[in-house]
Order: sequence, then structure tokens, then C-alpha cells
Amino acid sequence: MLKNILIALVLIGFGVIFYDLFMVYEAKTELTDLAHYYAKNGANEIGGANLVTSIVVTYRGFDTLGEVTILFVAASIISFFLKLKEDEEEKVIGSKDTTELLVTASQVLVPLIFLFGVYVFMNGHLTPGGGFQGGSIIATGVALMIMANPNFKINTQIIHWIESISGVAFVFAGVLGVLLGGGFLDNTFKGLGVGEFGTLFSAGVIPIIYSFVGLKVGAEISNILNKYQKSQKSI
Amino acid sequence: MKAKNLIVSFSVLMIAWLLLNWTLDPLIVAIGIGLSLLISVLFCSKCTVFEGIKLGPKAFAYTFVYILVFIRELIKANMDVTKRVLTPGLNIEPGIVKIKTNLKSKMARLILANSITLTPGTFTIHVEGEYFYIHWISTEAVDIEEATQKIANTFENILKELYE
Amino acid sequence: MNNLDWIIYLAIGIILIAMSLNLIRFFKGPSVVDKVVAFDVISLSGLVLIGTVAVLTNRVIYIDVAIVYGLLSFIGVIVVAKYLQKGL
Amino acid sequence: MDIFKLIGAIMLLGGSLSLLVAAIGMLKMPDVYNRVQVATKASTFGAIFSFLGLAIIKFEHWFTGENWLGRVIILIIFIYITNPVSSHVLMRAAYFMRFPLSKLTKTDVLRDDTNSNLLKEPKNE
Repeated sequence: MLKNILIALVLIGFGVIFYDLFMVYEAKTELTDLAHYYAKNGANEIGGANLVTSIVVTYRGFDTLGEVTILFVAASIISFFLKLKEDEEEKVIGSKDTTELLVTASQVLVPLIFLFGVYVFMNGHLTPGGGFQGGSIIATGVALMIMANPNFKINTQIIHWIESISGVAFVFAGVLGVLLGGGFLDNTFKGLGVGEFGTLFSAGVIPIIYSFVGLKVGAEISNILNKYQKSQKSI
Repeated sequence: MKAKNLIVSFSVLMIAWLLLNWTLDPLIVAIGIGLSLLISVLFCSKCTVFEGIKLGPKAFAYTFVYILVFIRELIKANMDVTKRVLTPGLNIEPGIVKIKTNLKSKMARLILANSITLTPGTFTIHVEGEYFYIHWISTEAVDIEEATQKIANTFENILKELYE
Repeated sequence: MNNLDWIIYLAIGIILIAMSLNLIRFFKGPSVVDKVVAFDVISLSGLVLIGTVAVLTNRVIYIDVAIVYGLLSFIGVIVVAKYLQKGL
Repeated sequence: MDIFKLIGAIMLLGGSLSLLVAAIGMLKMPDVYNRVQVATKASTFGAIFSFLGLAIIKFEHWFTGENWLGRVIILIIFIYITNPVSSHVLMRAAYFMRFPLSKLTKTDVLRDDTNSNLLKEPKNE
């Protein structure tokens, strides 16, 4: 009885808190100076429908480069500290360990999840997605595969190749901006234009840069998951 | 068999890409073709999910039959659940029974299990070889043959036309 | 066009009531599986709420958000089930 | 176009009522297995039906402009595959953790088969 009263009190408390939040909330309508500049000139200069993407990739491109680097360093340190055992013996899986239905469902779903991840990072300048989000979705697919099948092995070689190539390509696209455009990571190359506003092929090289960021993030997080799984097996 | 796997996987991915983008712009279609090819070669060169699928006008027609039957059973299941939940008192007789299926294809077994889960009163709790263990909210039959007859036969007959 | 919006708002109210009933089961649930199932039903209701908000505010991109949310809730339930069974 | 909005809104209402039934079933049923059973059926149906209703409300956007129909179809297929599978995995975990069945239970074939080692046990070496 006391427990039920406690539950009711907790629920009422939640209700009061959220009611206050909901009623007191007032949207900010005034823009600061910097935000005013972005809102006024962003769409014309960059050509992306999603202004956040323009800011993340172009106005603050160095910041994104740094974030990708942080993720890379984190992945390296995790794989450095985990004790890995490189034995390739296959575990015997009984029917109690994993269900056949989950394995089948994962085999159907994982390609679709990968496709959706690619869709998210290619449409980063139009929808509320982007490279980091798309990469995380791809890594979710890898996590599903690992969970469905305990004997699943990722080809680490491919992951490392994808990661290095996309990292180099990201910097290369930035340097191309110096040569053809107005500076490092400038997205509007001379003679290329920004394309028609609101279509997939607009906003210069933002979709391409975001694709590289997405591939790199997906590869790094998959690598972390893979390393964790390997260190689990050795216990 | 391998080529068939690739073709089915490729077309599923391509349809999903077109549904997501909802346009027939040639560049987007080209990107979709390349991407679907890449992903299906990466994942489905060894996979066994779509093995035994039948392609052809008859299978196409039976897909619609399956969807119609499934919708009918889904609505029936929800009438059943609503009746059980809203009438006062517990009029349930739960039990776990065993049914036998002859389906071999992985995808067909997944669809069969999902259909059993979403139809009136039954829930797939464990899969072991050719036996499915079913949690039944109002146990009407314990015998394997009789339970199979009552639970799985409608869907199994349709799925046999779609997969072999 | 606006005269039919009250049905949508009524549906939102019903979904919120359903979510709070599930919340009771979530707090009370005798076993951990009860809690996870309650969480699963809450996330599915949340999915429908996201869709409803997308229709009310006329923004199609919220449906993408719903897809990602459904994916995450699926993976979350499977992780918990695996953990309960034998430790990942 | 108003008729489509009416149909869609009524479908949305039906779906939300189904979600409410799922919630009441969660509170009423006596053991884990019956709860999962009722909640899965009702909530899956509720979600699928509501999203169909939402797509029908936006009927005028089906062939021009924003892509409502395609995304909703993807979402419905996704819910159809994932929700029964995740409930199945959860219920299996509950069963093999030996959560008690309700006293009303009539028969349990799986318990007998597990005890007589008909199921394949993983080998421990």
C-alpha cells in the first residue's frame, strides 16, 4: 500500500515538474548578432537548406575536423587498453544462446540500416541529420550483427582502410577549397556553383564532405564495438 | 542460387532507397543502384536469408493474399485482446504447446513466427529445429497435430506458395 | 481544415494516458522483464506521438526521427535481453 | 480532400485506443508471459494503424511535394519486422531465467522438453 502511494506521489511530482516546464516555456525570438549574420547570409552563401550543416561543415569546419580527430584518438586508446586475445576458435552455439529468428531478422535488417545510414549522411544538408548521426546509425547496424551472432567476425582490415581513406579525403576536400574556392573547407568551388536550393545536389561539396565524415565515424565506432566484443570473449 | 540471393537483396534495397527518396531523378537513381549493389555484395554474397524464394506472377499474387489474410487476422487478434482486457475477471487459460512446421527457408520461418505472434492469442516463445513452442492464451489443444492445425496452417499454406 | 484537429488532439490525450498507465507498470513491475516491456510499449507510443507532432507541425522530417528512435528502442530491448540471459 | 483527413484522424484515434488497450492489459494480466503477449499484439497494431492514418491525413502530399507515404511505409515494415522479434527475444530470456508461470497455466510442453534434454545444450569445455 505504501509502495503504491509512493508511486502515485512520484507520478504526480513528474506531472507538476513537466507542467511547469511546459507552461513557463517561451521561445526566444530575438537573434544575437552572429546568429543574425548566419540566418541572413547562410542560405545564399552556402546553399544548404539545413543551416546547422552549413555552420558545422563550413563556417566552423576546423571544429568538425577536431571532433573527428577526438573520436579517432578515443578509438585508438580504447583498443590500446583492452586486453585482446587473438584466438580464432569458434564457440559452440546452442539453441539457448541465440535464437534463429533474431539471426534471420538481423540479416534482413542490417543492409537496410546501412542504407538508411547512408541516406542520413547524404541528406545532411536537407534533413536534421549529418555525418555523425549517419555514422552512428551504421555502427548500430554493426552492433545488431554482433549481438545476433556471437561468432560474427568483422574484417578489421577493411575498417582501417575505410577510416584512413575517408580521413585523408576529408582533409583533401578542405585543401581543394583553398585552391579552388575562398579558403580551407570552403564549399563553393569556382565554376561549380551551389546548385538549386533544396535538392540533393546543392550546397557545393557539403554532401561529399559529410559522406566522408559519416564513413569515418561509422568505421571508428564499429572498431570500438569490435574490440569490446573481442575482449569479452577472452574472459 | 547465389545469383538469386543477390538479385532479391539488390531489389529490396533499391525499393527502400526509392521509397526514402521518392524521386526518379537519374542521378539519385544511379547513386541508389551503386549503393545497393555495393551493400548487397558486401552482406549477401554469403547470406542464406532469401534462399528458396520463388519469383514469378504466382508468388506475386500470393504476396497480396498473404497481406490480406494477415490484416484480417491482425484485426481479429485485436478484437480478441480488447475483449479479454475489457471484460471484468480473468477468462484465460494459458499454456505452452508445441507445433510442427515443414518450412525450411529462413525468411519463411521468420514470417511464420511473426504472423503467429500477431494473430489471436498465440505467441512464439522458442524455435527449435522443426518445432515451434507457442505460448497460447487460451489453450484449446495440447496435441501437436491439432495445435498445428489450429495455429499455423493458414499461414503455412500461403507461405509454401511463396517459398519452397 | 482546422475543424477536424480536435480528433488528433483527442488521440494525443489518449496516448498520453496510455503512457502514464504503462509508467505505473514500469515503476511497479515485479520483475525486470515487466519493466523492459513497459518501456518498449512506452517507446512505441512515443513513436506515434512523434508522427502526430510531424503531422500537426507539417514537418515530414520528423518521420526520419521516428525511424531512428524505433531502431534505438529495438536495439535497446535486445541488449537488455542478452544481458539478462547470460551477460553480453 | 476533407474526407481523407476525417478517415485518417479516425484511424489515428483507433490506433491510440489500441495503445490504451495495451496499457490496460499490461496492468491487468497476471504474469509476465500474458503481459508480453497482450502488449505486443495491441501496441504493434496500434502503431501500424496510427501511422497508416497519419499517411492518409497527408493524402494531398502523396504524389507531389514532401514524401510522407514512402517514409511511413518504411516505418511500418520496420515495426512489423522488429517488434515481434524483440518481444520474442525478451520472452525467451524470461522463460530461460525461470520466471514463474501464472497459476492458471494448463500445460507446459517446453519445460518437459527442456528437462528431458531434447533441446541442444551448449557444450562447455
